Amino acid sequence: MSELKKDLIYNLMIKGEREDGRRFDEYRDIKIETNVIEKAEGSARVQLGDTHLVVGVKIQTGTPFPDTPDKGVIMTNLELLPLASPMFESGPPREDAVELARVVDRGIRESESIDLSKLCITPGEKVWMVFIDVHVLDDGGNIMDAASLGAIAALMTAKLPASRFDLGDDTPVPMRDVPVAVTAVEIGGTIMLDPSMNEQRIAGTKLTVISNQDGGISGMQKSGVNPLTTEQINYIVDAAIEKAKEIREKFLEI
Amino acid sequence: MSELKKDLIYNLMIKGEREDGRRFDEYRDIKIETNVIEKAEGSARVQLGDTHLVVGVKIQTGTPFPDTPDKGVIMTNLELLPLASPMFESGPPREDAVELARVVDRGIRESESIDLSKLCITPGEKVWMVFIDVHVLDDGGNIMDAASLGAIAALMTAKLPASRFDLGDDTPVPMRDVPVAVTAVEIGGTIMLDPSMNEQRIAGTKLTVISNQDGGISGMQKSGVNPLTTEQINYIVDAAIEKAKEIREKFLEI
Amino acid sequence: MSELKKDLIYNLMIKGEREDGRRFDEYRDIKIETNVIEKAEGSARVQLGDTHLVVGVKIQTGTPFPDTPDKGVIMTNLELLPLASPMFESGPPREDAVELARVVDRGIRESESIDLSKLCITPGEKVWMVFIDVHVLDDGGNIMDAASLGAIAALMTAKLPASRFDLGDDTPVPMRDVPVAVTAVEIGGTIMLDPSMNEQRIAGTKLTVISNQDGGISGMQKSGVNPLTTEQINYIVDAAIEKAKEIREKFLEI
Amino acid sequence: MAKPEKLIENGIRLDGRRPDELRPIKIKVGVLNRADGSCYFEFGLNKVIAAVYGPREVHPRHMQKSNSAVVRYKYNMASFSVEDRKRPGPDRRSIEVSKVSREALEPVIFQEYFPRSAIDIFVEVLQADAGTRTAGINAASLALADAGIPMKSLVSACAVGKVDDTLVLDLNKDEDNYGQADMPVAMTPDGKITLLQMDGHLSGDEFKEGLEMAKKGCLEIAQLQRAALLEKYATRMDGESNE
Amino acid sequence: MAKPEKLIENGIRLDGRRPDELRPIKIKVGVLNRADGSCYFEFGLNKVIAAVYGPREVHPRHMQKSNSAVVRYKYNMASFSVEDRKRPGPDRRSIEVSKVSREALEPVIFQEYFPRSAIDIFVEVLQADAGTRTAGINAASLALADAGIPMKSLVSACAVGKVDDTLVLDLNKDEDNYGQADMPVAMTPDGKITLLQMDGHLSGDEFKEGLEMAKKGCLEIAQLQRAALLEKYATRMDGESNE
Amino acid sequence: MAKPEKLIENGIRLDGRRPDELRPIKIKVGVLNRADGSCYFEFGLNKVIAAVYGPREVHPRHMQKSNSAVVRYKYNMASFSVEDRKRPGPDRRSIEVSKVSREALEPVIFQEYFPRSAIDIFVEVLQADAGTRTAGINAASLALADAGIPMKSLVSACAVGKVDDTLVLDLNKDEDNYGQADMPVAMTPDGKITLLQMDGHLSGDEFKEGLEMAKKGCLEIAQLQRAALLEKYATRMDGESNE
Repeated sequence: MSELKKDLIYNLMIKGEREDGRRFDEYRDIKIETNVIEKAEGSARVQLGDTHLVVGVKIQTGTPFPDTPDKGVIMTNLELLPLASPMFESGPPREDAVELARVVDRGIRESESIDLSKLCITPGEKVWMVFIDVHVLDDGGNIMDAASLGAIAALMTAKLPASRFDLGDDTPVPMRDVPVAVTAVEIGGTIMLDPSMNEQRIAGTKLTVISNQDGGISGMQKSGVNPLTTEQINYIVDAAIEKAKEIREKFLEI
Repeated sequence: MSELKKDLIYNLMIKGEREDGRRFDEYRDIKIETNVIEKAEGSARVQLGDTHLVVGVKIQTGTPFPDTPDKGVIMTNLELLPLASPMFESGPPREDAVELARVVDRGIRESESIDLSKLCITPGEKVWMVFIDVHVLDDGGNIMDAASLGAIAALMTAKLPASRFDLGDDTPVPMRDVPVAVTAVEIGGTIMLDPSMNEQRIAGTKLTVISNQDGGISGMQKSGVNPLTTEQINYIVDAAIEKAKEIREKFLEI
Repeated sequence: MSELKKDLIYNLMIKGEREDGRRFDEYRDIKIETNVIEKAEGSARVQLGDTHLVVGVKIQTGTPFPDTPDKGVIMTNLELLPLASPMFESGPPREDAVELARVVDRGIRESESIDLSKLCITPGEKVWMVFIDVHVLDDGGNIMDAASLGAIAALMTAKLPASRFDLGDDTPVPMRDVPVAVTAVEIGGTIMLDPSMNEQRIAGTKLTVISNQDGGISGMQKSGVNPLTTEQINYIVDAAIEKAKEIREKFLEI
Repeated sequence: MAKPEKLIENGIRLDGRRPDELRPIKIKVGVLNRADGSCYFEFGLNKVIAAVYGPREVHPRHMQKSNSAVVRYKYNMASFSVEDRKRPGPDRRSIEVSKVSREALEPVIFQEYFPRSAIDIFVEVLQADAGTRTAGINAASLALADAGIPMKSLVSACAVGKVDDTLVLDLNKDEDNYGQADMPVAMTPDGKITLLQMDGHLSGDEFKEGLEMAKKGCLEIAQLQRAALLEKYATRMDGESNE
Repeated sequence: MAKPEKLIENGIRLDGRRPDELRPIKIKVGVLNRADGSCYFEFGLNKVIAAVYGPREVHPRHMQKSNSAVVRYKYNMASFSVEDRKRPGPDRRSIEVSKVSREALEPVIFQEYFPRSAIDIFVEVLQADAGTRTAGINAASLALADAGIPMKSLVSACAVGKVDDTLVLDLNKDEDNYGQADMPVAMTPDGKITLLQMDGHLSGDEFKEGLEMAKKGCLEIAQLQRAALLEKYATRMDGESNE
Repeated sequence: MAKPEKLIENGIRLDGRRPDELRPIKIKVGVLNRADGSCYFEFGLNKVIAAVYGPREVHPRHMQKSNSAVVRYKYNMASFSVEDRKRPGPDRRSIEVSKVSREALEPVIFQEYFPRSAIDIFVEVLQADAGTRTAGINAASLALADAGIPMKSLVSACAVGKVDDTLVLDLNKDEDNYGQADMPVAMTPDGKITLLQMDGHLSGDEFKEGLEMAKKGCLEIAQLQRAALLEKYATRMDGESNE
């Protein structure tokens, strides 16, 4: 990233502006399309500004984990495909992809948005296994929020393929919450939501806050080397909870 | 490969000759020896000119694939061992080995030369698993045809080791066809069968045609970057079917 | 390693001395502490001079190998962690770690120090699986002997966790011998036991002799490129058997 | 689907097509922002996206060629693209498909213009329904053009097969599963064959007839490819943003 | 352990601690001979050892940074460190823990002093009982100091969590398994947060209160860290051998 | 085979050998065209083939040694070489065998003649019946000579073992499975031991006696090795093609 570009973004910030004209707490356009992959049990295509990804949910039967015999299993995988960015060229930057996948996964798991006990078919023997695969096609910054939205959208439209496994009629995946991830960065003392790729790279550090319908927090992740102050963190937490409500409302209208 | 060598081969070709004195449609000497590995259920050593390989067939019981519960399983693996060529030095060129293995595998599978339904022991539970392993020891060009011949020779002399698994008497592997792969290259407009290593490298592109006892084609693979014309392809197909008959006859005499 | 250091060690050797003042057949201080990892079924911390490692034994139930249906399973793994030496930086030198693990494993297995038949729970179905993991923290030379001592110490204090698997009361791992590994190097015609890291590197070749309570040999391994004469080997074998008795005695006092 | 009794009835295939008819095709060039060139391609139920990066530096260095560009092709199926979830990462099939697809495109790329550099082609299969390798080659060919890579021509690809003893163009999944032969072909507009694979059972004559049928299919696709490219350029010239 | 009915009774936790009380801590700096710096850290039943090598050469070369050191952090759990044996080698969890732990320490290291070199931090978990990543950061911070790496300050880390609707400091394994939230935090002595993760359920107010509790915990740990460093130096000055 | 009651009866082993008798040996030098040197070696039912390439360039570069050649040894068992199919690729056993086999040969190679280069030895086990590592060393030693690598001497290898309380030379598979000790040894013609491993149970005296027995076996093999080399050169001088 050129020094010129950095300076430009700093100078804009001082004037209260962002490179794409957004307010500091404004998200880029969010486009979500569901059922885009007919062969998946659930799917969604998300465009968050320039960021573009597809989430597919595959569901099949399997054996529960020994320590949770009466609960279904969810597994989240995220691929930073080399077609999505020149930075992903020499093999995917495994570390980042793993972190993103695990935060998306915890967002779904810890918010208890899926009722895992309803994914049990025969306790200790057979449960539904829900595989959430995030395929990142274009990296325009803030993959985290886009991936979280895509995962929830795909799950909310997914079916348990019971008929395919001779287990009765297909039913929706039992969802009970809509966790929304909101990511912020800090540049020169200013907090900006939904960072673009340039903003993300200048900031160095992102803070993601995942919150639920009741306004509670179900997940957080600081990612990047710059430290944050308590004040900055608390400000982001409040802003994120508010913004999540707004995004969730729009999202549920779809 | 030196430019001098290339020129030599071109100049010979213009005079209607090949570096080793063969006609364009002539194969190098084929030596096949079977039962060379007593511990394998079937085996063959093939020498095609300078090319030298050993095929071993191991057979054991296993679970059928869910979508073919009443059929046995065959699996083909081919190793371009680093002792076979200085080109294979830094780890085997995985891509080529995978292609060779898959074409040999399809040649056997698609020709239905093995009756997979006769490899079923208990439908859905237990079937014979046939592992065909091709060990390339010396690369003198046209590994494809040598590997195909070796695989068929090893299979035709292989036994299902029923007694070892308490399943009655050993019986031959149920074979019903003898697919033969014939590979051609095009150099300067001339088609040559069974390319030597030098011919193969100059040509850039090989076309392999696998045909059956009834003269039908059960597999084809173009490999390499130079395109071919329809006329060249059709010529090779006809030549390959003819040559396969000749090779098969000699082969069945063994 | 500097030439200066090499010269120093050679010159000392000529005078009958070693860099740390030991006699040629003298071991460095051995400190063994057991039950250092409460969550493991058995564990030991070994300090042999500057060499420092922790051995943990985990025991769980599993399926026996088909060819030994009435015997438990032991598996030994050794990690040359990159924190233990600057030489282990770029990925552990897999070859050395594998050799060490396998020699430690054979020392336990071939000495029949564990009665594997007493690790059988239900023949052909369920046996105890004993995992011995050696974590090398500091490489001060002669990891082999330290690892062997640690493995035996951890096993002698380990419990079969029967109660955790609803199989009755916990019982000790059934031990019936105490194999002791003694490693020697040859430098300029002189045999030294328990080589320090510097001695080990100068010598080039180590010979490890593992012997039992009855004075018999249950394992040997020459490691390194310099050859040894029959006389040197026989001398080491005799010295190792003697020294092992001494170490075993001290060890059993613990 | 269980094996149907007939795959062709009264000359019409189960999905309503004539034997020599392609599945519906949808093409969109320039769909990604970060890639130098890209293309989305639907071929019946197949959905693939191709991206091209390059010419760019080669890592690791020893893979460079001193007198031409290195062309790399990575075909990858999304885990969710098929009925039963596929484990992520390359398998033997995708390694072979990547190899033959690369070889299908290399002949039309002026590689000698870019010594020591790489041209990277990535093909992602979002949904698979028989024909992903040909869909990928069609998409990649347009993504290369979109990236401005100098090319002698486009490459077009489709399969021909045999079902119920009849040669048919462009097999769908059921025809592939229950048919008698499958033969993917790629070619340049002037009829040079750059990809040819076959498995199943064909007589020599059937093969020749099939190859002609595949060539006609490729020419049809070539027209749609050109139209999609023109649409992209037209859009650009209209001053619209390329979405 | 099966889920107990109550994790806190009369304001006292099952292991006898008050809600804002840390588990017993034992620190020993300079425990390894070969490493440039090292530290053994016990945090309740957690036992970790950290070693630092560097600044040293970077392999492979292309990982070098021209104007600063590269900091690498490898968190690894011994197979025997947990109830059910862990397979050796990195998994997805350890990759994430390594990343966030490295990021927790990088801000205090004067990386720009050592261009083209590497500072390698290795953390081995010998026994795990909830809190290994914070124990590792505490140990690594001291191992860096012991290695003489120039640092702006130490970094201290501990978790705060919620059990039985009560915020508690420094969760043990049972509280982690059966609790409602877990939030590891690392910070510098002047209150800058360098690690922050959370999962479970917290209201906005609980979060803020929890963060303050974590900060107090970190300050307590910082004092013990300083004491351990002093002990090491005192030992050195007394002329005693460092064991 | 199930465990037989006796492995030695009236001083004769089950396969008809005396205790100090080697299995039949068949050697052919120069069996491959592409390799710089090669050798086929049968040792009872063991069938191995060794190939040598080099001295040649070292990749990757950082493995070069500035003042000597790097010797690399790769021992590999074919999947079909054993009763139960072996998964292809290296396992822990083959890593150890490769290491000790390389160390068995390195002392006789004039490595210092070829700084910065590699001498690569590949040993393929086509059939295994106890004794593959010694068969491999015998074959590799001749392949090195066939490749013209300057050597101080050949290396010869065989095992000695104990079955039914008797020391025997060159264990076969059943003797290895049901015997009491196995001790592979490699040595130079002047009696320097370059490989020594043992497992099982031997008294100190048995060990010493066994080592002498192994040395005699090695000397016998050395003669056969020399004869095979001479045959190769004789063939060459006769102007015959080397098959």
